[in-house]
Amino acid sequence: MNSSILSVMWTLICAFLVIFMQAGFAMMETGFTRAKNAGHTMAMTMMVFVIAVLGYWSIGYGLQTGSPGFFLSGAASDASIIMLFLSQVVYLNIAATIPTGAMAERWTFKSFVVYGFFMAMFVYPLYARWVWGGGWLAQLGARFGLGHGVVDFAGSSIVHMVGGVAGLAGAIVLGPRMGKYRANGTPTAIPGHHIPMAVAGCLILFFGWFGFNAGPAMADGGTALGIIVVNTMLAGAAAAASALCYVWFVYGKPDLSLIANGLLGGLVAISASCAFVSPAGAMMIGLVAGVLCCASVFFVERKLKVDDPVGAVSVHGVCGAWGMVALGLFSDGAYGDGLNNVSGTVRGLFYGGGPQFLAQIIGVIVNVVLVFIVMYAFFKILDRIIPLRVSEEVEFEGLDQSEVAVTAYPDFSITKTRR
Amino acid sequence: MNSSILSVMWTLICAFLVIFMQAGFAMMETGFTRAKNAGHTMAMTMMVFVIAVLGYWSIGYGLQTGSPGFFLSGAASDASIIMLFLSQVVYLNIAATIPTGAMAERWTFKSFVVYGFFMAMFVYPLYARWVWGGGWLAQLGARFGLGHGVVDFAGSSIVHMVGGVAGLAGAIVLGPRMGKYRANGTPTAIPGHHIPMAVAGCLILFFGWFGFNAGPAMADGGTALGIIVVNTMLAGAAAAASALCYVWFVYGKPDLSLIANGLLGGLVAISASCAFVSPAGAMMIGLVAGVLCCASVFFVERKLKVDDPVGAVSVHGVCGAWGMVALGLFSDGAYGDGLNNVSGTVRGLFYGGGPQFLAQIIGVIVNVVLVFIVMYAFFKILDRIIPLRVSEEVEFEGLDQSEVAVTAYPDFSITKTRR
Amino acid sequence: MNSSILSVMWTLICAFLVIFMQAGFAMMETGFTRAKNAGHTMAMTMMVFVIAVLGYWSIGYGLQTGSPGFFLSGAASDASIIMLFLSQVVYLNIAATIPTGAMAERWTFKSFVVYGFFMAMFVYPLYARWVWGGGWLAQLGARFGLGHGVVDFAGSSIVHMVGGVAGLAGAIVLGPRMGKYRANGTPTAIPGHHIPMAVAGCLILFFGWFGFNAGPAMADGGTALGIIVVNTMLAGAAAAASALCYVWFVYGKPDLSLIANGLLGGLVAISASCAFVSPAGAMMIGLVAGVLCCASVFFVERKLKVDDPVGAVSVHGVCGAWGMVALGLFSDGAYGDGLNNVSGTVRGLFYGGGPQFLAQIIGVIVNVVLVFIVMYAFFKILDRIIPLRVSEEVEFEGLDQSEVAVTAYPDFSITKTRR
Amino acid sequence: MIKIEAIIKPFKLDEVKDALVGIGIHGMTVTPETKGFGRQKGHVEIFHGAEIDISFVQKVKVELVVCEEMLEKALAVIQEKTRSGKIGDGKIFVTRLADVVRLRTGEHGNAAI
Amino acid sequence: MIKIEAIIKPFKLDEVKDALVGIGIHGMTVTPETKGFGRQKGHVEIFHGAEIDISFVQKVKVELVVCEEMLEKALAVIQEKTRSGKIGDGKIFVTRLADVVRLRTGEHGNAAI
Amino acid sequence: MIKIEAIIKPFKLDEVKDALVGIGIHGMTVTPETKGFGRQKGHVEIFHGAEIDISFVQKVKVELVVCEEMLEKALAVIQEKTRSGKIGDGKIFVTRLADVVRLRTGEHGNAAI
Ligand SMILES: Nc1ncnc2c1ncn2[C@@H]1O[C@H](COP(=O)(O)OP(=O)(O)O)[C@@H](O)[C@H]1O
Ligand SMILES: Nc1ncnc2c1ncn2[C@@H]1O[C@H](COP(=O)(O)OP(=O)(O)O)[C@@H](O)[C@H]1O
Ligand SMILES: Nc1ncnc2c1ncn2[C@@H]1O[C@H](COP(=O)(O)OP(=O)(O)O)[C@@H](O)[C@H]1O
Repeated sequence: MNSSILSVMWTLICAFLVIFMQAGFAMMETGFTRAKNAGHTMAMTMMVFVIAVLGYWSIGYGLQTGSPGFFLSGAASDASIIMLFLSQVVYLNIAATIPTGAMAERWTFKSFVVYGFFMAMFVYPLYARWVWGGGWLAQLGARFGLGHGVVDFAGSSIVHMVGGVAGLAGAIVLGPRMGKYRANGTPTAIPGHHIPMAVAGCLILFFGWFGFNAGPAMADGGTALGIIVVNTMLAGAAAAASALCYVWFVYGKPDLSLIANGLLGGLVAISASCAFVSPAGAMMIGLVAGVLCCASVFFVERKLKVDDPVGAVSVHGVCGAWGMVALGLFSDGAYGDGLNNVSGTVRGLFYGGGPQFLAQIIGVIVNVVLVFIVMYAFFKILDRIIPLRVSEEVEFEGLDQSEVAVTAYPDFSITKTRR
Repeated sequence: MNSSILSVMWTLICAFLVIFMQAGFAMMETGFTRAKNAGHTMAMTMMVFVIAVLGYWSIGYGLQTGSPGFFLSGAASDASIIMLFLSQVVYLNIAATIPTGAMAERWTFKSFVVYGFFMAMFVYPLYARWVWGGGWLAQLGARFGLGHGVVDFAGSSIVHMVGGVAGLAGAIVLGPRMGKYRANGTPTAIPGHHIPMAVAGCLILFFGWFGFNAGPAMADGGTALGIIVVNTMLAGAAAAASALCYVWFVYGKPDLSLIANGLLGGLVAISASCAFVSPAGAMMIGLVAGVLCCASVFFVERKLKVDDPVGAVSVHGVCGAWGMVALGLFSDGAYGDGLNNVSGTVRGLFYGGGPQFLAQIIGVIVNVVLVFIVMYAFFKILDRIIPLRVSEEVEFEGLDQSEVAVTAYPDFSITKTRR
Repeated sequence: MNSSILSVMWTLICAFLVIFMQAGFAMMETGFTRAKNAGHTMAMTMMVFVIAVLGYWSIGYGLQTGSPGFFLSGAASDASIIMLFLSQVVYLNIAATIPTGAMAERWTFKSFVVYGFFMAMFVYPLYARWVWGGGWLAQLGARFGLGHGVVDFAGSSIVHMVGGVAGLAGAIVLGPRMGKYRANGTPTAIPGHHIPMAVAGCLILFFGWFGFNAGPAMADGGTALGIIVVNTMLAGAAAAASALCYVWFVYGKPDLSLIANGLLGGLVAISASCAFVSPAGAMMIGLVAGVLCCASVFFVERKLKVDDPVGAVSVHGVCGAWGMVALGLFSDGAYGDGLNNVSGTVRGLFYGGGPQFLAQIIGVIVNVVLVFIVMYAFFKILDRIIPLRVSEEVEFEGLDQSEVAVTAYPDFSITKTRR
Repeated sequence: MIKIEAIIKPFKLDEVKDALVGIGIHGMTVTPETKGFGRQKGHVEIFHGAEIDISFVQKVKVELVVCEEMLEKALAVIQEKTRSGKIGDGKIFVTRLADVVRLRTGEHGNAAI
Repeated sequence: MIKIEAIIKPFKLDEVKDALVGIGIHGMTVTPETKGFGRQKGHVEIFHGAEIDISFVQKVKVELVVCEEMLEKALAVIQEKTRSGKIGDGKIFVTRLADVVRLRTGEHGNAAI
Repeated sequence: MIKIEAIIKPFKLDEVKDALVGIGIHGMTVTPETKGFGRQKGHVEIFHGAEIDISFVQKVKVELVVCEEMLEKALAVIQEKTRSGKIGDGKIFVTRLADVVRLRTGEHGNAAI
């Protein structure tokens, strides 16, 4: 028993925590959607894990790593393959879950299943390979002198932006839920049906996020463990606080649903840079993320007219992008020596690291463009084969019975008058 | 600080995760039963832990190990006793919880309390001693050449079959809930009242299961840790997927409640063999478990006419038995050297290990026969002393007020028309 | 990688578990209050973490430790500061959460925010410094021969009594919820709206408590790890069992809400002494705590006429005090050598340690007097600046819309007739 | 056209419904979330160690509109199925209607029942 | 036999009930989940940064059947307890019934009230 | 004074409401949790592998009290908005009221509507 088993243990514990985030997403998304679709939203958030595991095991992992190949064949004998598979599949799973929030309450279960496999087999592996697998984005540093190349410690872009941008593409293709926009084009709110469940889900996510961010920390012996955890905590808290102030300022009351979004936005934003910035830096990143997240929710809903029931695009996409950029601004040079084969630590713009900033911007642009185009095309094509959207009647009645054969709350009276 | 403290830490962490499964069971079972009994189901799933701890501490542990004796006396000075107690009591607790699902919505709280002590003091300790304590089932290998004797890595039989078979006995003695069977003998569904809670419970169980299966992994230094976790994940996912396909095929829609059962069935099935099989083997075990679980739900309800509100008999009993058998089929000889004092690794039928297969079959049969007879007799006798079943009126009104003095949802209107 | 990283890992894992307790408190408190205030209660339990982190980071930590100072400046380079901050902030957070239960359903969000900062910046740091920071209470041993001075392993007083006593002060200043007391002064029950959520919250708390109590265990290499966990488990179980028997005896039925309180009371009580007592001692401490907790609920409600919706004063305040005293009774001299610079192990009255008992009594009295006076004065003054209590109309309608801009259950019909 | 409004115990609903269908009643409207008190006065429940007065008992309201000829038969059936002789059995209110319209067809009066 | 149907504010229910019991009303049926609008027109709530029009206000419907002689007294009591003079106070509808049946005994008419 | 009680499909409620307001109806009471059956007979759902008969279909009850003159117009509007020609469209019951009281002012009769 030695340091390697310690590293295995830590990776496993963190992986477990990330798996537990699945329960957090399930509760958060379901709580923020309507009672008549609660079973359907739960079903998606549960099955996406199943699908992601199968898709990644069969094809995705092989594509991403290029090694032994598919179905983890021959892996049993090689513990490092097993551990890499584990640590990646839990991230992928989060990425694949995110669009279920943006596309909730109107998505056919059949097409969702196809989506899940596509994401796990192709989309996540591609971008993850480019950044974490030593691909061309990672090599921007060693080859073109752009700092350490695109750096993303725990997945602001690889996990969250992939999910958020895919969700945006999906929500655009699906169109808004019926009744979301008034005849004059202004949005109405469609309130989530179970706020306590949603908030409890957020708290579970907060808990799991420590595993999410601290998971990769043992690669170099865990020297940054403490700072990663403190930064995660501070950024989340700062973002919730700034979201609170922002909404209190904008309409005179703290809006719990936006604060919850803000909190998660802060956690998304700090994921990329949690090992590279100081506590004060984390605080700044969080403060910006909280406001940005709320403003983005308004923008997506009012200007883009995209209906994203849980705010996934803003939380994961926009704050993920901010997190990538923030790494290029706030990295203070305390960590990252030798990363991506570039000697020296990671420094952002504010610490004299202009090239790193550039690398991050490139990473963000590539992610947005790539994922959006691929997913938009995918959804458009899929829609021809298996319609993405349920019928109007099913949408009014709720997707539960017709899509997943349950009634979420059969003993309670549910109001469905809202269109 | 050395390898032993590492092993202690891992055992504790896994034990914590198993304790957390209690919340998963509580939510899953309560979500799958009716609103009018939600407090009662919650009360059982909470108190069973309390009772199990007290019963095992006072009598059960002493009986199982035969060592120092009762009430953990003298244990404080001996860390190994403390650790064995801990790792066992959390398993016992799961075993004791399972029947509360099969017997939900009609069981008197008083007789439930007596049951809990009986299970913790006698039933679990007995079978656990035979398999994990080096008892006669474990010795089938060393003494009669049946492979490594009955092998059960993390409790498919010791925990799940014990619970599932006990639940079957209890559900038979209790009889079906009123209104469950139509005059013509065909079953009607009695839908669970809070599907999101149930699914969230399943996700918590999935999370906790990693602790459940990986808990015993440090015994040999943790060499199988990674493969255990991957196998657990794959089997769960495969089972959910096969259950999905099966129900989609059978009645044209994915039935979320059965898929959730299937998922758990896969986890139950892999518990016995998670360290012994390859990922591909785990996948096969899961695929079979998912279908088997659903088919068993139909069989128990339609043919046996036993009313098992949450499917506990199928998930834990039937899939537990399958898991034991599967170990005897799929063990690939990569692990288990020296287990139960038999040199060489564990091999199943498909890898040339016929005798191991036989041992597993014997283990299953002994478990079913022993536990069923003991528990059936116990429940029958107990029923004479403290009636197991609430009155018809209480059953209609719901057990909450009369059995545990709460109303689960006093601010909501609950429908109770269903009989 | 060495023993220090192991200690860091353990501290982090335990800190994560304590953070997760936040979800447990949120669900427990929300479940035990009314549907019309569910969003508000959730908002408080979520935001209190945010506020506590910011307040402690900015001022509180500096005050408590007296070291580098505020805003964790210069901390990034010093892992031990980071780790101390982390392990303290999660405790503080629990302390700050507790009053949200006692003051639920009528507290304005604005004044709550101010309270949160006050607690995190001044109150917790003060008392924690006196006991854990080597302050005068800790020195009662070395200086005045009172055993090891005031000893509190995991926070029965520092965390729970601080929270419970502050909650008492707050609940007194706020006054009872409207309709709580009949014209003749007798209390009526105001049932919690979601018992399953509350019980699930308790189970989460139980899970998290293992991290809470075992967190400080690595200070001396983890020798007491096993016993800490077993004691925690036994005390919780014993308390739930004794609460069950007590209420069954008092009014003929097990009252689930009081049993849940009792369970938590047992966990609170064992926190101080979990490393110092034998399993049998833990059992005794739990048994007393369960009864004490219920009796205290009756006393607070009927005699003091203080309205504490979730029983926080009894669970955390009274059982916390009992836990401190119990340490002075049951410590068996197996642990604590050198603690607070006093050689020899910790012994309670029953093991010949009279002076230790005295020290604990002093600790309790100082805590009650200090915290009560400070918080009472604080709330009284704050009330003049920002009224603590919402208007009658808001209280009838529920605090959700007016205080945190959500409706917890918009798709369900909620009864609000109860005053 | 007569409206029969029956306030009954929830667990009698299925039986009453089946019996009414049995005598040829083709429609019925139910309000499940109804509470009331009559001679039956509510009861006391316990929560967290204190008492709470539940002043209204859970009932279910069944409304059926029938033609004059069916009135007696329907009343008889409801009485038969609900009568236990204990307080709380419930009550029936009978009102004369001015008109009935079937929305699907636009029919009026007895034809619309 | 007269049916009085009062649509009132939920938080007036307990008071109204107690007052009616005080004047000797022996029975009452309540439908708590009732919504409506009158001159009071609903309001706007906020969720997740967008507005939502709540067009129906939560009300409670109280039905009581009384004999002719009690009508005035009951109306007076309800008015007294609910009148705040602000919109949203509610409304009362009065209908004449053709019959009342007490299910427990089978009594008809005034005797059954 | 006439009470119109319409049992309609829940998703027609908003449309019906808007149309009624459009013709000058100033008040309305809705009971959202209403269930019923008519020619439309319920349906079968599945849970955990077994069937369950849902014998009552979710409906919504809309009550509006109008003066004699508005009756025809209101009926016409409701019919227009709800008629799909398929079973389950719903039904309207019309009753004559003895009195209406506006609680806010104490007005009686037509003035109170
Ligand atoms: N006078 C009344 N007006 C309105 N509803 C009534 C009246 N009397 C009884 N009810 C309704 O009938 C239900 C059953 O009444 P019950 O207690 O059986 O009456 P009784 O004892 O007069 O037969 C009550 O819960 C209430 O909902
Ligand atoms: N014409 C009507 N028909 C049916 N219900 C009505 C009518 N007018 C009012 N109501 C009911 O009475 C409630 C209270 O009405 P309110 O706003 O006080 O009326 P007003 O302003 O006319 O006094 C409404 O929410 C509605 O439920
Ligand atoms: N005779 C009746 N008495 C009471 N309610 C009725 C009656 N007929 C129909 N309803 C109500 O109207 C709703 C719609 O009826 P529907 O199936 O459209 O009737 P039809 O087929 O006769 O037009 C039913 O669900 C029920 O609530």
